Amino acid sequence: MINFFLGHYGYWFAILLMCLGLYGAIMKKNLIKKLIGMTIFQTAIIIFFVASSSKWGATVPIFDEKIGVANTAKYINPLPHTLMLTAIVVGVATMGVALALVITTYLRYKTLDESVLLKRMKKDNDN
Amino acid sequence: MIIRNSAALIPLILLFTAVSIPIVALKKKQIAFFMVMIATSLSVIISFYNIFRVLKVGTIHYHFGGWIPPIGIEYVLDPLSSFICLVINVIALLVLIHSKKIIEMESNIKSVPYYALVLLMLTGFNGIVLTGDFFNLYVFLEICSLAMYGLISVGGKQAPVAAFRYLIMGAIGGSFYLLGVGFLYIKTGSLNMADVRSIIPHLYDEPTVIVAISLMVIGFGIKMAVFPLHGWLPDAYTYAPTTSSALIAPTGTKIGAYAMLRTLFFVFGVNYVSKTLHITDILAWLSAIGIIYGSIMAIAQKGMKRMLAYSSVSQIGYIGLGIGLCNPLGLIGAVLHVMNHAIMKACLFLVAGNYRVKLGHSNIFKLNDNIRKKMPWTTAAFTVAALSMIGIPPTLGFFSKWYLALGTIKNSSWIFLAVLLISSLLNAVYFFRVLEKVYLKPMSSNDLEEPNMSKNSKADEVSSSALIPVLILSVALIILGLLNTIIVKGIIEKMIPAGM
Amino acid sequence: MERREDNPIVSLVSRTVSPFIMLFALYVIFHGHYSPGGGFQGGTMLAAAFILIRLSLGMETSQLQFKSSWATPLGSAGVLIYFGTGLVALLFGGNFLDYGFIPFYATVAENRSIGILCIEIGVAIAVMAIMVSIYDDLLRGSPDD
Amino acid sequence: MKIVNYLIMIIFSALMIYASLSLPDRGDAYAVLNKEKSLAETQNAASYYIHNAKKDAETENMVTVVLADYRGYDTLGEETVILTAGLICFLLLRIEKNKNGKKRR
Amino acid sequence: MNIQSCYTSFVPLYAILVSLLAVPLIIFSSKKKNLREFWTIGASLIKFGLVISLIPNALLNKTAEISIVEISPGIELALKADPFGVFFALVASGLWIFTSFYSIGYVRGLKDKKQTRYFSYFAICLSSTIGVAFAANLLTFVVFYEILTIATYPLVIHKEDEKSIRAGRKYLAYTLTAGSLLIAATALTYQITNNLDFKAGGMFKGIALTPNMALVLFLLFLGGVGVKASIMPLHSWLPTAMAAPTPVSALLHAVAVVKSGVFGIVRVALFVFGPKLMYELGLNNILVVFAGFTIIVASLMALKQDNLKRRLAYSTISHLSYIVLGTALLSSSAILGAIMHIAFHATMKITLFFCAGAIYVNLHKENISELNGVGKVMPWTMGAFAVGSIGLTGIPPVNGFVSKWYIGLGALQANNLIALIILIISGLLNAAYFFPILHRAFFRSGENLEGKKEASPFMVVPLVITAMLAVLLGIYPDFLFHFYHLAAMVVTNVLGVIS
Repeated sequence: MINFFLGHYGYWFAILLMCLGLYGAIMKKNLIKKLIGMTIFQTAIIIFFVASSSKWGATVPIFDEKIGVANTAKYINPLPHTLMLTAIVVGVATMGVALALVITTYLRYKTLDESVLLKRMKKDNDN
Repeated sequence: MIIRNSAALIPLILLFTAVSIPIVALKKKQIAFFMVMIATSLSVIISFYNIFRVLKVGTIHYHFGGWIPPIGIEYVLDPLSSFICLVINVIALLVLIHSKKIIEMESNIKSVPYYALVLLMLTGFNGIVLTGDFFNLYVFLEICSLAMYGLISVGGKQAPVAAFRYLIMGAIGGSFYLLGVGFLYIKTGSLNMADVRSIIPHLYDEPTVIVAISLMVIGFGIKMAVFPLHGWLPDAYTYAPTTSSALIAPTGTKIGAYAMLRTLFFVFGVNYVSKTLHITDILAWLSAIGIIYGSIMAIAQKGMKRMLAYSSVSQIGYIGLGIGLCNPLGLIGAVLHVMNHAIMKACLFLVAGNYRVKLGHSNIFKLNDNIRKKMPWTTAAFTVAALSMIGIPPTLGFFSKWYLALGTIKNSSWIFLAVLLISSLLNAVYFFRVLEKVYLKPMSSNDLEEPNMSKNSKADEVSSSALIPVLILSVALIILGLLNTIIVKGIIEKMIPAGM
Repeated sequence: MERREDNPIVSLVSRTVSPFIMLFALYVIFHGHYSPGGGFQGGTMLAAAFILIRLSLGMETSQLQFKSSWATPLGSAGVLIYFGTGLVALLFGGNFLDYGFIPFYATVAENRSIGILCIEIGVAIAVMAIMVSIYDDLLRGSPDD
Repeated sequence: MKIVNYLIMIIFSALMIYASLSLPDRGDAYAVLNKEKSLAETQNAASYYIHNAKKDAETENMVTVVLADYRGYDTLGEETVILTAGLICFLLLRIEKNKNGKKRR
Repeated sequence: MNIQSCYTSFVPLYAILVSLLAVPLIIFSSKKKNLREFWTIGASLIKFGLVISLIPNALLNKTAEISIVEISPGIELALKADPFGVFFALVASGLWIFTSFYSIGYVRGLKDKKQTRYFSYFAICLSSTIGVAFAANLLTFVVFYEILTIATYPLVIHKEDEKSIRAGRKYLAYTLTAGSLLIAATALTYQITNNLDFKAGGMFKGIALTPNMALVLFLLFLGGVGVKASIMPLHSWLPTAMAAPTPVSALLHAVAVVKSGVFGIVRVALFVFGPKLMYELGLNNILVVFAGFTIIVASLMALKQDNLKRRLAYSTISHLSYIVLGTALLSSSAILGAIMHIAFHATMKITLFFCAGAIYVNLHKENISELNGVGKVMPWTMGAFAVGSIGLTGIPPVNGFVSKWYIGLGALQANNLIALIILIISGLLNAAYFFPILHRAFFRSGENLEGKKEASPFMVVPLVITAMLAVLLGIYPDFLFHFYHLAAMVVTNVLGVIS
């Protein structure tokens, strides 16, 4: 039981973080807060991946003469790290775009409250 | 060399052009358009070549960096992917020809980054269609999603808000998909689709795998805008500029459909998803609801673009239903409807754009027969596309509906059959509403206050670059309708996955 | 926010620090083969160095260091370097991105090593330039402009 | 609407916990994703990387090799992503002088 | 004589294409009236000639076949000129000639706008009708049927006033629903039989069909084709469509649309299900009930109409159900009579509509109560009207008597007395709603009719000819077109007995 807990609490923290992010993304009315929630969600996924790549008693995936490559258990899994480098950049790009959109929205509507925005959009749509 | 790399060439050409546009067109903005034309026409040619090659020699694998999977990333060119590629590129070419004048008119669009983004989006589409690797799919999904947000956000005043809401939903969808990939990777230790296909049968009863599949399906569902996840679509399509909506509406959602089809049937296995998990049944039911919902909402709209947006919610439902039926006929119907809907929607959105060009609006209730007198050809094309939407033979719309109907009967699921028939009647309602206005409503006095609405009713068509694509699309609807068997027998029947 | 007059300490410190940041960034980029690091990390640090200057000295002055209008072309150039590396491999008979085929006149493995270096440079340039351009655009677009 | 959102939250977290239960222990060096061979006796990518990265590319840092060589196409894609972001900011926000010399956004 | 044989020939395809090819010519010569109408007339004559050329082989039970393109795996867009198809095509194309002559007079008489659109859609309607006639399998039938639906819409709303637009909506609502039902039925049939070719005597031979499934299928088909055939609960679009100009009503009622509806019913009853299956499953009783109900009720409703065209519309509804009834009786001579009634009713009803149109154009009178003394002013027109109404009532020597006679015989053969009684009653009702008109026209003295005289020859000549045709066909049913032989041939093929 305790081993199970020790083996999984890392994932559970990541999951907790995901729920927080999702909460922010779908519950909050303010666009910036939505954005923050979304970013937290993506970061949580990154943490989840990295957590999955770890091995007890292994070192960073950089070739070392003393260790050699015979035993893969000596290096942690390099693949998730690589993927997450990509994912991080994707997250950054998404955030940049989102910020640009938020700024444009603010310049046009002088508000970031979603409910207000939707009302105004409808009004603009009608006339 | 061309032949050796033809499988990977389309995204590479598009990407290369997209990346070099900001440098080359820095001083002369007009170059951008021509570069786009060259790139898209090349990609069309290559996709034709690919499809014939595939039909001759069978599935083609292309290994990036020469690493055989699962070490490296591979592109898989089989009938399904090559067909979808062809559809996307042809539609894109036509819409971009149409865009020449439109983009010049749109004041707030900077043509250089716009065209670069268009090409990046197409790169993403082709990459998603061709790739055989889960994570690579995620990367290209993000490319095309980001490009879409950008293309949508330069529309009307409300466009950035619509784009932002799409962004939040799309990013969450992408993250869901990524999470699903993560679970799948942890359980299988592989990211290559074919590899996972061989491993997954050992893990059929693992809860993690089930959750992973559902997460992926939700992610694709958001991209595809199946019924409960369609919230971003109407605003996005309505407020986007003409070219963007004409590009995104026909192709964007189909990518989600394609990815869903690919992962469900070609990776996880037909029997597993249909018999064990019943995901296909859920999909079919949601799509059926979406069909009716979309059609009814479309009837309620008064802007033409918004009407078309809702109608594409219902049309996506057809594709989802075809996939969800999970039998060969349904699949044929779905794939045929991907092509059919791409052509119809492109045509309709372009027509709406032409109306906007002439009238400055595309509000259904302000239309009258003067517009038809002004632009007879555009209106004729609109009529053909509308008839195809309703499903009048011999247009293509009738035949995709025919295959879907056969599929529903094969599953003896009468409710879906009824849904199909009812929805075609609803389509008739909201399209004949427009047709009546355009053909029969005489010009009333208060229309004269409308800007650029002169009483003289002599023909005053849009420029040929904006007209020819529309006509080509509308003629293609009829010709392909009559020749659909060639496509179905030649290509689509070869796509049917094992165990269906 | 109202514009405060430039604080000499801030400008001095930032102007002193930023070259070192750049130096370290270059180290991170070129030492990416042997230690954690590589194009992204280094590129972001380079961008950070530029953005620091932009923050402290303001947009106008920092244009002398790095013109905003160059940013996007430079970013495309970075991607093109990456793309070109792959393309050269393709032209010399390999698959796309198969650096082994690039004739650096070394063993295949070393060819790959050099190819990796090339694309790391490309990545670094692209990331740096685009980070800066995004920063500039966001600032330009910001309401108090 | 709020109810629906809460429902989504709850369902999501429940799904996640349910999925995580059958995950291998974190740090288990012999979990499936770290094995030499996958369940279907195909080569496992990660262990292949650890074995052959040095041999293949004369580069100590495996992550770099995987990033730039084995999965280089992903990295190209991610370059493209960030370029896309830059272009979008350009498209949305950059102020250009157009012909009649007046600024526009 | 009972051996069916096939040969490949392009004639059916040409017969369809002729009028389609006329459309662009008509549109391009829209400025020059005479040239435009020359195209119409020419197309109609050529089409008629082509159909005539098919008769001899049809009489030898040789059917011309041609398959154009495969429109769904295993199903081709195929045409087949079997006796029944030839029969219907003959009626449609023959009457198109008169209709086009007449419509020239009509639209010119009214200085009508949009004449080009009118003539071009007329041509499209005709080609799709011929397509319906020659359709070799259900899917082809559906395709042409739907095209006909859409192509008729612009004719229904031709006047473009509020009334006609509403009529158009109603028309579309009914027919499109019917179309989707028909598609469903077709798909269902395809799933059961894997083959949609019409076969004389039914395509379900050797295929186990549960009674419930058969019933559902039959009701779907009935809904699909019954709307155009305006069987009683589904009829109400037809009187509304009276908003259309008279030649269009003539087309709708006599030539193309409703006739393709009943044609469809006969096809479904005899060529899809087949008499045997119909009889075994008692599906024909359903038809008998519907048809009988329609005959009586429609005639009763016709009685209380004052608008001439509406009265004619209701009489059409009841007479269409004669055909359905004859088919449903499933006895040889009943089917014979029913099929002949397709042609004979067409000739008579088109005469009547032409007369109504002539009166409208000439005197601008639409209501029966205004027709006092018209007979003296327009003797030819009202004479033709008299012939038509006598025929519909079923009095020799007009052809209406012949078909009715055979249907009656069939009722006796199938010893179904109710059907016979229905026939007799409806005959009386016909008399009751036609003869008052004649009485007013000839024996009452009308007011303010001075100076009025016959309508333009363009309109009078066709209606006189059709009236004479009706009489001739009544005296000698096989006159010139071998209607009798063709019908007999169909019966032979379907029932497999020599009649």
